[in-house]
Formats: sequence, structure tokens, C-alpha cells
Amino acid sequence: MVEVSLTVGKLDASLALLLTKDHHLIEFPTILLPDGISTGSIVRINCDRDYSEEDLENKQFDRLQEEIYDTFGKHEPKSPVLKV
Amino acid sequence: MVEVSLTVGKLDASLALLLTKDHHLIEFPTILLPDGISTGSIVRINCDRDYSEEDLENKQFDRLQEEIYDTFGKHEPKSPVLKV
Amino acid sequence: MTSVTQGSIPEVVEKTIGESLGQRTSILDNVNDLGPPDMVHLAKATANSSAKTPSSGTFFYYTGTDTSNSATIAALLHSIADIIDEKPQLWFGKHKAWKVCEATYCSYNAFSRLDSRVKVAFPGGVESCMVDSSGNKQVETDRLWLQTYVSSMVRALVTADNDSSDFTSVVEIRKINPLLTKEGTDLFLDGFEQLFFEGTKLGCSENLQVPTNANNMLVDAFLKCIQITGDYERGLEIIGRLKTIDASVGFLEAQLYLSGDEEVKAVKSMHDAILANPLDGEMLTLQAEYCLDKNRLDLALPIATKAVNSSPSNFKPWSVLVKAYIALGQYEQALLTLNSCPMVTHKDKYILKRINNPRPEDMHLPLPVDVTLDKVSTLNSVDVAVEHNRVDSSLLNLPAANLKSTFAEAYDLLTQIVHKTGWEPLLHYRTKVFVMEEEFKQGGSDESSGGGSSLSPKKLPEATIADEETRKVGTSHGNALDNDFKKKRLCERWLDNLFMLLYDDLRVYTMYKAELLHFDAQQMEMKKTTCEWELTGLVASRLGHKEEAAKCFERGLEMRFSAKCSSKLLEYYTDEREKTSDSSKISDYNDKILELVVKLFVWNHRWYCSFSPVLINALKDLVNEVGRVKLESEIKVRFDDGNTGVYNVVEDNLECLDLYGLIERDE
Amino acid sequence: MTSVTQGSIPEVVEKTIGESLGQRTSILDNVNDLGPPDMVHLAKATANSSAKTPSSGTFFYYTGTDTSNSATIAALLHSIADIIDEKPQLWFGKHKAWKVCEATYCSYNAFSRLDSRVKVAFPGGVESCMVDSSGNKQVETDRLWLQTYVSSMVRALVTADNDSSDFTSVVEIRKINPLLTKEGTDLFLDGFEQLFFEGTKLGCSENLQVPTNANNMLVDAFLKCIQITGDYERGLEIIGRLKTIDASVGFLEAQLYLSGDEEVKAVKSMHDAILANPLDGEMLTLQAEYCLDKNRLDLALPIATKAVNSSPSNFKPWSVLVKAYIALGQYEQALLTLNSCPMVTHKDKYILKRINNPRPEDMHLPLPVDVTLDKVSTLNSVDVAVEHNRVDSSLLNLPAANLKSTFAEAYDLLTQIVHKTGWEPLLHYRTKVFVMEEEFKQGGSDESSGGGSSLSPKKLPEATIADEETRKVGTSHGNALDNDFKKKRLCERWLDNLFMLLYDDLRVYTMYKAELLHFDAQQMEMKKTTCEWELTGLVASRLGHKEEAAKCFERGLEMRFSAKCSSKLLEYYTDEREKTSDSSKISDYNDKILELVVKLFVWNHRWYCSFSPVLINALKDLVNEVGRVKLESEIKVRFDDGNTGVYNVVEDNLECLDLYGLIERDE
Repeated sequence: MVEVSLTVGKLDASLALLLTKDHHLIEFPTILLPDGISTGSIVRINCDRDYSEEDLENKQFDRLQEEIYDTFGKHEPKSPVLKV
Repeated sequence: MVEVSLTVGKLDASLALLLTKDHHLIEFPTILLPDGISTGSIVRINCDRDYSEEDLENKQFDRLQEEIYDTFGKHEPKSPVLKV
Repeated sequence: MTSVTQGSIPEVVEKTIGESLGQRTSILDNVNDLGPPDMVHLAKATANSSAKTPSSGTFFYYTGTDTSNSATIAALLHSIADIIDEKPQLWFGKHKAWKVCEATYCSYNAFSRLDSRVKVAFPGGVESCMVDSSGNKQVETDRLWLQTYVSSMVRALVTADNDSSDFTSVVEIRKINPLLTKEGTDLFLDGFEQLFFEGTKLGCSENLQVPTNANNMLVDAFLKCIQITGDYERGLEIIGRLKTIDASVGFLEAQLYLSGDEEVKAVKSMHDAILANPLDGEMLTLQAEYCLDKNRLDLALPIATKAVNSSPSNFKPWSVLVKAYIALGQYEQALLTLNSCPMVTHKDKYILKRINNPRPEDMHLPLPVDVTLDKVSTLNSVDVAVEHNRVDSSLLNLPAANLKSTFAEAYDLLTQIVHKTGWEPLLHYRTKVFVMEEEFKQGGSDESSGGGSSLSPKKLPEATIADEETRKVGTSHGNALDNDFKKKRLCERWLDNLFMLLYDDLRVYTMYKAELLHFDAQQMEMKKTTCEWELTGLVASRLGHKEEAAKCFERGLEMRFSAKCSSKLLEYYTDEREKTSDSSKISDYNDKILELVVKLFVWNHRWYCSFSPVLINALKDLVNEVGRVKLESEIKVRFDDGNTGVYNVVEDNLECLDLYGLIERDE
Repeated sequence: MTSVTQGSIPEVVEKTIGESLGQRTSILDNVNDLGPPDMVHLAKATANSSAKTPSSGTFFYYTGTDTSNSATIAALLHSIADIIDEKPQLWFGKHKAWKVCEATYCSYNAFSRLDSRVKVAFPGGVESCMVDSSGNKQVETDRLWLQTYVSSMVRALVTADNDSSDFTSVVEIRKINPLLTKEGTDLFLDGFEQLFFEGTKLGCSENLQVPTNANNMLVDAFLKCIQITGDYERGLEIIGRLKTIDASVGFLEAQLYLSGDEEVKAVKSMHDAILANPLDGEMLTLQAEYCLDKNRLDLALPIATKAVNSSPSNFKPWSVLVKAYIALGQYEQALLTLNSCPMVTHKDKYILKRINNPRPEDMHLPLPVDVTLDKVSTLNSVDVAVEHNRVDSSLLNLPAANLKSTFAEAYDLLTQIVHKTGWEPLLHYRTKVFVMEEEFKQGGSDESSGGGSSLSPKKLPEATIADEETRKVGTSHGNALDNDFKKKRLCERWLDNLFMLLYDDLRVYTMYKAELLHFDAQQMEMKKTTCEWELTGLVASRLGHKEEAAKCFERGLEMRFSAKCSSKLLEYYTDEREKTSDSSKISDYNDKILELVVKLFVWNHRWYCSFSPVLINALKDLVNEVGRVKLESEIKVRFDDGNTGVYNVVEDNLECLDLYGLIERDE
């Protein structure tokens, strides 16, 4: 897990400029910031890998692939005969 | 506190492209990502306001201001006399 | 069968003999794509003068000739010289007897960045060489000749059917069908396989950020070749072998199955490839498109999302995701997703470019006399230019018409949305998802448009643009952010611009519809020139009003021939024929299509072009629908009166179809 | 005292009479800064012809005249007409007697985007008007005249001492000292206060992203005015009143205290303002600079950091932070911070621009004969141009010389680093902090440079550039990131470019030093033209080798006069004089400075310019150092032989200094 402390340097409509201790300038979506933040506030950001969500998504994706294959990949879908 | 789940879409040297569930494309510094991350990984980002750090910084800043004022703001520092 | 005559060879006169060859060498250094089209240079002497030194130099371009070795090229140069020497040329209004002293053919090898050149001196002598951009000669090898040939073929195939109505396009060019012999086609397919892993050197389509092994100009030409010749089996064999070296080629396998109507195999191919690599963005995109075609939006949406997540820096998966949202009626999501699309800003479409800009008075552009069709081959380009210059500028300069690459595609997505929602709801969605500069100016009047249109009373409200400057400098909206606000996004500058262009297009279209109503009410007929009908049709077409567009193109053709109107209508009728099962309608469409196809064949022939995959394909369908015998007699009945060679030009293409067994054999 | 003569009025001949006035109107629409310089238009008739209709139109530009009302402008136009009518003009080689029929003065009001115009007809009649970009007249008001005047003053003050050695700069212009009367100065200061809150309309310096109340062109002109006139008391009064309305003005208060040598008050002013608003980025930046000047790096670093955090989108605080890191010897941090600097890419420096491009043969650029100094006023510009064209292109085209705005400042920061570390260690730091395209090519040979230089054997290794394309498309370095790698950053394209420019500069400089050693060893003298010495001096100067640069400028002046060498030396001698306490050295510097100042005054006068704050200031210091009487006799002794008017041109400036009580009174 990574945790860093950042200073809010500027707030715009959807993007904030955050600064690390060593002056790395980061454009950060305001949607990810807590409410009540203003210029000069300090935020702590944690970043963590989400293995369980990865597993879940992988399983859903596999099911999806099976469904597509089962639906379209096993036999030609009958198309309406257009002869008149 | 804000918590979001993001998919790692692309990894470059110092910036990663992360995607929110609603396809917001976020350029994110790789320095803030945990180790072992690769394309397709899912990360969870927490963002929290750090009041204690703000207090600490404010106090340090106030002390700094007092020091500058005490050093240079109360009486003209004696400059060496250059007359020959 | 048609044959080459003096009337089918355009030429540009040089200021000094050989100048164009030097200019060609000097531009090589700046070439970073497929390069210039092939070029022929002729040094000509006056035939009756005793001196053997040439007095004039000319040149013109070529695509589609066999450039696989110096012998075939030399033979071509001989035949050109014979045609020119045969009898006096009609040369800038006078008959002039020439003798070709020397002829040079140049063909750019884009793999090795060399220009392959063959020079024939008359009566005897052939030399060949391969020069680099400094003019230095390289040692010729079989591989370099193969590269030259494949480069030529790729240029011919990928530029075929490019819109040539543009006034700046090259006209001093002969475009030959590159698939006239099976041997040539075989050699190209062999060359494709051998050079496959160098394909990225040829660049890629303008909609793609960077070329990949599975997506580049070489691959595009290969797919087109397979589609025209119908030889899917051969194509799949080649891809099968390449797949063992690079798994990403599986993407091409699936594409071939799909265009070869092997749907089940395609689905399995996609399925297997994705199981092997769930992050294969190209394959996921194809799968998402497939689900979208099948109208299984429940499957298309998550697959498109996965494609975007796997390949977020390519435009294509994003555009498929936008389409999924549009199909689902989720317009806010569609707009937000559109706004996130990564645009290609650094590239133009590959087109055939001149090596210099000749003066109009140096251009010899003869009229081929072997094929003539009243009002088509004789259409006067000066008259068309005059008509064009008289068109109202509001119609002529609609900027949406000039959108390029991903911007044109994004515009198309935006028009799909407005086609479903209408303009006012679209503006409402826009205001909901993007930060607006100020609130919608209710009731403000727009002086530039008249009454009657639902668009006229309001100006387009301004969105706040997302660019570097505004992001870093722009309006900081107070210190604390309100919550509603932070859920909105900044609209990208290019998307904001597309809204403006859409507004312009819609205004012109709405005005046209209002006028039409007015004329109908008065039982009067609306009068426009062909150019105006054409441009109005194109606006309607951009906005997705296909039937209305077709009506405009039909009205346009009532007055004179127009290649643009004809090809747009050909597309429309072909689509409509697919949709109906009413045999009298089908027969009606077949009639109309035949008329358009024949006229476009003649038009192309007049401009020295004998290769159009679109027309070959349309002809194939016609033959297979109505039968070859009926078609042939039909053409003779309808076009032979007072015209010449119309059937011959169609026959050329029938023979090509015959060669690949795509139509019933002629008895 | 000098006075205006025909020789001090440049003119450009129009093709048709009044053309320039029309052109001026037509460009107004595109003006979005302080606008064009003031302009005079003259309609002239041949004096001896009986007809009263003008036969020729001319125009030229002005800065620094009193444009506060139409009467003073009319008076100026009358005096110009009188001077031209007085006697035949030396006109393109012939004496030509003119009679001015009509004279028009134009002055751009940048606050209201109007052009104020006064037209005098001779013998009688004055009309004035204010036109907008469509040519429509607006009602004149006192406020609009005040805006006109203040706009004029701002143009005159902010463009004074702009480097005019550029071949494209305007020469058909008279630049007047705008501070010649106390009434005028008072009116400007009043106007400043009244128009203060409209100051952002005038734009800001090219180093600033967007103008603010406390930082814009109006404020720049105000500060310059206070510095020249020395009237800090008045300035502080005005700022004091404005501060009650807008607290951000406190920034100007502190600046005035600092430049008025009231350090303690400045410190208190900064302290109070920052207590009131700890996020005042401008004030924090000033405070950080102050701490840096005092060499209190322990204080400068955290304050600069706070300034950056408070105002991250402005370049200035970042540059101060970089300076702090350089002073601390933390070069890696300095480079990383430099790389984060937000650059201004959308703006150029405000310069006086022509309204059209006159042909050289239409330019009448007379030689003023009232002030002449051998080898200065007679320096032939054709000879200089010839010399310039013969300079080796490697010296002439060093791109670092043409850097603009924040890029020039960033380059200066980079040279400060290399000055302290040397080139090889700088490359090492660069490789440590930025992602490199490939590892340093050890031992690769560089064909383009000869031996002898420590720079020659290696090429500059390539860093991976951070731009949109590479970020979104570029080299994805495998799937998993290694940890070392992710601590590095991508180098911004512009910074990478600055490294290239630094490499070029260092190579030229190193080569020069090696040559110098070689010549010294052989006891030979190195020969260069003045242009070459000047350019070599500028390279040395850019790289921070001030003493070496001064030597080059001195060598350059040995052969002929050069305004550039002279002003660079004036700067150098002034700095050196500050640093020493040895009275014989001081007296030596004073001698040299006097020589340079006098020559530059004459040079300016030759080019119709009588306003240079730099020279006024240098003169003030000289008078206060050596005394006015001694200075005056010195000038007469050294420059009166064979020359004319040299003392007069100095006297003009002494009177200005007198007016503001800045030097001892002349008895």
C-alpha cells in the first residue's frame, strides 16, 4: 500500500492541482477529493490493490465470454429465408 | 472520505492511465501506485483530509514568519561601512 | 476490352528536361509514409527533326502497374513510347509528332526508403537502379524488388476509391487495376507474408495512433485484396502461419472470417484469442462491435468497457463504447465517454501526393476517345468550377465537411446522438454533464439566421473548455467546491468545436427543410444547381437523414452528371436493396444501380482510372442478381446509341471478376 | 539643450495619401494588448506649386508625447509642420521644399480599445475623434482622454530600453522622454490611481500567465515611473489608498519599500500581508526572494515551497524555489523542480509593432546633425549588416539567443546549475532524475565537432520526453513497473530542448576558450569582427561567465562602436563598481562608464530616441559620484573636439534629474 500526503494548490471545476512534498505537480480529479477541501488543504491519499474486485471482475468477464460463445459460436443462428 | 475503485489501463514511466467505472480517464503518477501493479489491475484509492498535518504545517509556517520578522523586520541590519 | 491510347495518357511538361526526376529525389528525404505514387518520365524529341537530342521533358504518375522487376517495367515503358510515337499527338491544340528518346519509371520502396528506377533508351538499352534520398545508388536485390512491388500494390489498394472530387487531388495519373493477373496477386500475397513483420514501416490509417503488426497499411491492403478477390481460404492460410509467430494476428483471422461470412468461426476465433489474452484490446473491440451488430447491448457494453480499459489510448474502443451507450439510450454517458476519447492529432490520411506543383498551363490532360458517353465523358470541368464558385458560401464552407480522421468519426457519433434526441435535448444533456461558461441565454436573439427554424432563436451557450491553459490558469471557482459542480466535467476543446459545427450543419439543414415545406405548400419546385443539391445532400447525409440526402442527390443528377452524387446514391441504393424483399423494388434498384455503375465506370475511364473496388463489387452483385447475359444486353440497349466503347469498359471489370471465379462464366 | 530638427524626424512615404490611417483602423480589431505606438500622418504639398492639394503622404511613430488632450497634440502637430515647412528637406538625396497641408496624430486607448485622433489642417482648423475598430466615432469624454494618455505613458515606459538591435524593430519612430514635466508625471500617477482596477485590460508581462490587479502592464509602468523619479513617498500614498480597496495591492507596497531602500518597512509589510492571507502567492514569492538575497536558505526554501503550493500555476514562485535549491547545492531537486515549472506558451513580450511593412526604399531616415560624435553617429548600418552576414552561422544561429519569456528564464536557471556543477555532473544528475531513452552512449564519436573540447567526444544522450503523445501512446515499458524506474520522471519536451541548447552554447564557448589558449600559447592575437566578439560575449554572458563576456565586449569595441557591446559593458562596470571599495578602481570604472553613457546617448539620439531609464540612472550615479561640475568639464574635454552637441544631449537628461531633485543643483 502506498500512502502520500499532498497539498491542494489550486481547485478548478473538475481538476485540482496537488503537490507532493518534492514538488511533483499532480492533476487530480476533484471527484476523488473529500468535500470541504480548499486551496492549502492537505489530503492523504492511500492507494491499494484490490484483489477481490479483480477476482470478481475476472469471473464476470469469463462468464460473459462463455455466454457470447454459447450464443453465437456453436451453430450458425438461423437467419430468416429471404427468397420470395 | 472518498474511496473509488479504478482500473489500470496503461503504465508508462511516471504516469499511469487509470479509468473510473464511468470512463473518466485519470493520469495518475505511478509513484503513488503500489508495487506489482500491471495493466488490468484494479486499485482502490482513498482520499482523506489530514487536519493534524494542516495544523502542524500552519504552526511551522507561523514560527517561520515570526523568525523572518524578528530577524529583518525590527531594525535595519548593520551593513558594513564601505567608505574608504 | 479497352486498350491504352494517346487519349488515356496525361502528361505534365517540365521546364527543363529531367527536372521532375531531380525533384523526386530531393523530396525522398521528407517521406515518412507510403511515399509518392509511381512516376513515368519521358524525354521527347520532335520526330521530323534529324537531331536525336530531346527537346521536351514530360512526366505523369501511375498506380497499380507490375513493378516486381525491371523487365516488366521496361516492357511498360516500351509500350508507352510506342503509343506516343505511333502518330502525332494532339498537343496543346496542335498535332505534334514526337519521338520518345528515353523513358524512366520510378517506384518508391517504402520498406527501405529507396526509389527503384528503370530507364529505357530508344531504340535500345535498359538500366535500373535504386537510389536513396541523397541520390546514392544501392545494390539491387530480389528482396528490394519484392519490397518495391509490395509498396506499389499497397499504394494502389489503399488509395483506390479515395474521394477525388477535391480540387487539389492528382489528376495527371493513370490508375491501373493491380489485380489483373493471378500471378501478380499471388506475388503480392507471398510478399505480404514475407514482409509482414516490417508492415509497421508503412504507417497506419489516420484513425490509429501508432501502427501495430495487426493494424497497418500493409494489413489494410492485404484485407482489401482478399475481399476483392474473394480468396478467403488463401488469406486464412497465410494468417494461420503468421499467428504461430505473433498471437496478435488472431485479430486478422477473426476479421477475415467475419468478412468471409464465416460467423461461427469468427466468434470462436475471438473467444479463443481473448481467453489467451484477456487484455487484447483490438480483439475485444471487434467482439464488442460484433455484439453491437447483433443488438446484444447487454453483452456489447461490458465488452466495450473492457476494450477501453485494455487499450485506453486508442480511439477505436472508445468509439465502440460510445455507440453502445447511444444504442442503450444513455446519452449522458455517451457524451461523457465521447469527451474522453483520445484523438489523433498528429496525422493526416495517406493520399497520393504530387512531387511538385505544376502550373495549369503545363498540364496535358487529353480526353480518351475510345470510351465516350454523352454528358458524362464530356462534362466540362470549367463549367463545374463556375457553378461551384457561385454556390452560397454558407453552404460551401460548412466546416464539418472538412473534418479529418478521429474528429470526423467523433462528429459522426455526435450526429447519431442528435439524430435520436433532437437538438434541444442534446443541449440539455450537454449542460448537465459539462461545466457551462454561463447559464443558457434564454431568449437571446440570433441575428444571423432567419425565422422559421427551431434553431434560430437561441445561440449556442458556451461550455468551459478543458485545455492546458484553462486547467492551469483559468477560472478558479471559489475556494470550496460545491458538490454538484465537481461531478461535472470540462468539455474538451475539440468536442466543443464539434458542437459548433453541428449547430452550423443543423441550421443549414433546418433552413432547407423549411424552404422545402414552403415550396411544397405553394406547389412550386425548388431550384438549385447540381453543386448545391450535392452539398445539401452531404449535409443531410452527415446528419443521418439518408433518405432526404438521396432525394437531394437525385435532384442533383437531374441536371447534369456528378460523380459525388452518383457514388453516394450507389451506396444508398445498395443498402436499400439489401433491406427489401419486394422483387419489383429490387429490380427497380438494380436498374438504377446499373445506370450509376456504368456512368461511374465511364467517368473513371475519362480520368485515366480503371480500378475501383466499389464498382467491381457493385458489378459482381448485379451480375449475380440479374445474370450476365441479361446485363450485357441491357448495357448495349441502354448506352450504345451514339456512344462508343461503353460495354468495353464494363467488360474489363467482368473479366477481372471472371478471373477470380466471382461470377458465372461467360459462355 | 537639443531641439527637434528635420534631421530628427524619420518618415515613411505612403503609396497613396492617407493609406496608413486606413491600415491603422483596420488592424485595431486584432489588437489585444497595449496596441501600436502613437502615429503621426502628414499630407504634404510641393511648396512652390500654387495648388493646395497634397501630392505626398508620409507617416512615422511616436512614444512619450503628451496625449492628455487635443490641444497639446495640436500644438505638437503645428511644431512638426513648422519644422518641415521651414526649409527644403533633404529628401531621398534631393532638397525638396514641402508644405504640410494636414497632420494627424493617432494614439491608441488600450482601456477602451479606441484610437484617439487629432487632425490639424493648415493654415487653420483642428478636429478630434475617437474611432473603434469598425471606424465608428465614439463620444469623447475626459475619462477617455485620460485613458488615452495613460495608455501612451504605459507604452513609453514599458518599452523603454527594449533591445532594439533586432533587425525587425521599428526605426521610423521618435521616442520622447515622457517624464519631462512634473505636471505630466502627476497626471500619470493620478490616472494610474483612477484606472488601477482596469489595469488587467492592458495585459501583463510575458512571464506571467494572466494579469492580476497587482501585476500588469499599468503596474509595471507605475513602478518604473516611481523608480525613475524617485518619488517613493507619492507612490506609497497611492498604494496605501488602493490597499484599503484591494488587499493584494500590499504586494506593491512591499516592492516600493524594497526598491526605495526601506528594508525594515518592506519586511513588516510582507509579514503583515502574509499573516492576513497566508496563501498570498505573490507576497510569499517576494518574501522567499528576500530571504534568498539575505542568503538565509533555511528560510528561503520553506517560504518558496509555500509560495509554489499557494500559486502552483505561476512560473515565478517555481523559479524562486529552483534558485533556493541551486543555492543549497541540491541539484537533483533543482532539476526536478525546474521540470515542474508551468511555462507560458501563449504569449509574446509586448513590443512596439508597425501597422504595416514599409518597403526599404520608402523609408526616409535622416541623420540628425545637431549632435554628432565621430564613429558613433556616423556608424554605417550597411557596413554592420555586411559584417553580420559574414559571421559564421554556428555562432549566428545559436538558438539559446532567441529564447523567449519563461523559456529564457528557465534557461538561465539551467546555466546557473551548469555553472556550479560543470557539464558532465549535470548530465549525471539528469540521468539520475529523468527516464533516459537509452543508456549513455559511451565512446560514441561526434563528427560535427573537432577535438580539444571536453564536450566533443560525446553526444547528448536522449531523455524520454513527456508529452501528450508519448504519455498516451509511447513506449509502455513492460507490464510491471520496476521500482527504481517509477521514481524517475519524464523530462518535459521544453526542458529537454534547453539541454540541447545548453550543449550548443557550451560547445561554442569551449571551442572559443580552447582557441584563446592556443593563441595565448603562440603569443598571437585572436582576430574577430565586432559582430563576432559581440556574439561570443553573449554566449559567455548566457553561461554566466561575466568577466570573460566583458573581455569580448571590450575587444568588440576596439574596432568600432556597438550599442549592444556598450550596454552590456555598462551593466558589467556598474556591477563591478558596486563590489569594490578600491578608490582608484572606482575612478577607473567611472571613467569607462562615462564614455559608454555618452556614446549611448549619442547613439540613441541618432535613432531619434531621447528616453532611456538605464542611461538616466547611470548618469545620476555618475553625477552623485564625481560631481556635476567635474562631469560637465570632463565631457567637454573628452568629446567636444570635432564633434557637435554632445554636451547638449547629456544636459537634456541632467535637467530631467534636476527636475526630480535627484542630483545636486547646477549653480
